[in-house]
Amino acid sequence: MSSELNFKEVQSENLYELYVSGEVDIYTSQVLKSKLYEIIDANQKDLLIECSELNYIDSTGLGIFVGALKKVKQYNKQIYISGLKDNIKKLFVITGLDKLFIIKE
Amino acid sequence: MSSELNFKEVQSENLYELYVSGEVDIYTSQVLKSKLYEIIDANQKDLLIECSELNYIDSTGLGIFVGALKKVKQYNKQIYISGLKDNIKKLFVITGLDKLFIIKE
Amino acid sequence: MSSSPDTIEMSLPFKPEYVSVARLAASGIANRIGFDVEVIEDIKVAISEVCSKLVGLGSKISENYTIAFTLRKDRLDIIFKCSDDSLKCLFNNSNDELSLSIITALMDDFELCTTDKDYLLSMSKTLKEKG
Amino acid sequence: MSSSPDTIEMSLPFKPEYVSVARLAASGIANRIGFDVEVIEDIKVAISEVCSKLVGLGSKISENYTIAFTLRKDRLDIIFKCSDDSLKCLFNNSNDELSLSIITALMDDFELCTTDKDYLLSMSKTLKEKG
Ligand SMILES: Nc1ncnc2c1ncn2[C@@H]1O[C@H](COP(=O)(O)OP(=O)(O)O)[C@@H](O)[C@H]1O
Ligand SMILES: Nc1ncnc2c1ncn2[C@@H]1O[C@H](COP(=O)(O)OP(=O)(O)O)[C@@H](O)[C@H]1O
Repeated sequence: MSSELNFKEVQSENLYELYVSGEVDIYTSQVLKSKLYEIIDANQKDLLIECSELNYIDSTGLGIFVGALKKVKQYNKQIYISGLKDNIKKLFVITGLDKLFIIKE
Repeated sequence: MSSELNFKEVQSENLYELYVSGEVDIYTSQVLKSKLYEIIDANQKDLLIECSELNYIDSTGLGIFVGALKKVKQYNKQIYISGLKDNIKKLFVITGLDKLFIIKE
Repeated sequence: MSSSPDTIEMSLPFKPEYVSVARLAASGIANRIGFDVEVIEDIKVAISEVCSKLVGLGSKISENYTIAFTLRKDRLDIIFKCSDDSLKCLFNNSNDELSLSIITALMDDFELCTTDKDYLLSMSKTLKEKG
Repeated sequence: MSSSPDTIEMSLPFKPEYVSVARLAASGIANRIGFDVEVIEDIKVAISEVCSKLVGLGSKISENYTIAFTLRKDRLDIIFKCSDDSLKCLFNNSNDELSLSIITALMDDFELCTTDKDYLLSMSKTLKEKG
């Protein structure tokens, strides 16, 4: 079966970069949640979620980003989000989550 | 509305080339039929139907190709078909139409 | 012959793996009305929000829920139906804040809490002329 | 809870513009079972052949026809249903030669002419292990 959600990971000293591609919905969201939580607990670094190949997300995925943010804050770290497509950026604005995360162009 | 079927036309002295892109099904087939019949009657030349950007066709479209072939034969001309994707070429083989048309790679 | 608008219905199991099937069908339907790509994405998200909620709750009575699309000249009406009346008034929880803000922002009309109708909820999107 | 296979139903108007919607839904469903891209294309063509035939004939009784997909572990079963029994035994015309050769070549099982069932026709595709 074709995989709907894929990851690529790049680590540097102070930043963990997660490249997310595909679709995050209720079916694929648990994989995203496990991936994010594992990364955060194992590395305790600032996290960049790179989304230029993320084609779809809805509240299920946004909720997981919020959960991840709470986790990162426990370690006094930040989540940066980059490369959001217009339709997805709109969802961050609608929900006010653009003020919780550090959104980069 | 996004257009499901598009054409590009290139004429030379002895050959009329029609580039077909998109999907041919029962909804878009009448446009294909008019286009082919007009070209054949107006030009009375050999016809090349270039299909490398044709993503979908079914019996509705194949029937129109056959109708066009009959028309071309009235003028003692030929239809060449090129660039067929594997899935579409399979349909020509299944139906035996690969023997009626001159199929080029 | 009939002048009543076209309707397309789709019934889906209460399972996460089929929400993407609803999105695919919705994109084909919205394309037929003439919505542009951006609006089609919005409609897909709004429909997914409802499907996800239904799938999350599940049903002890029904195997499937139904999405009914009514295609009007300049509007797509979408209603969700299910024989399980316990699913009426779907979004009544404080955890639904994200979904509710998304649906209300993306759709033009919606009735998210109905208890006296033969459907669970309704939403509409209107086709606007390009400025 | 139930061990019966999942089913997805879709009802569509007898109009050419919605055959592509059936194809989109079918591709999402076939993807869920795990068919590869090539087989998904074959399933889309087979379904379109039936939809096109139904649309060409039309119905004086029914606004819509229904495609029912049953998703088994290693097989997709597709049946077409309609309250208009005059549509039974759809492919009985010499003009149907192209459609018939395509459906029989692309699908693994099919029952294209049934008069005593509660559906118009059935077809199946089985998932094969990659060699
Ligand atoms: N608009 C919002 N602003 C901030 N937090 C929100 C908003 N909407 C929902 N949340 C929170 O998002 C979180 C969703 O996280 P979730 O994916 O369930 O992970 P966890 O299971 O670890 O809580 C919930 O804690 C919820 O309260
Ligand atoms: N396997 C086949 N081999 C050759 N011709 C076929 C085959 N199947 C169908 N046809 C013919 O294809 C033609 C379909 O053409 P059509 O699109 O209806 O154009 P027209 O309306 O001008 O006949 C019909 O004449 C039909 O008899």
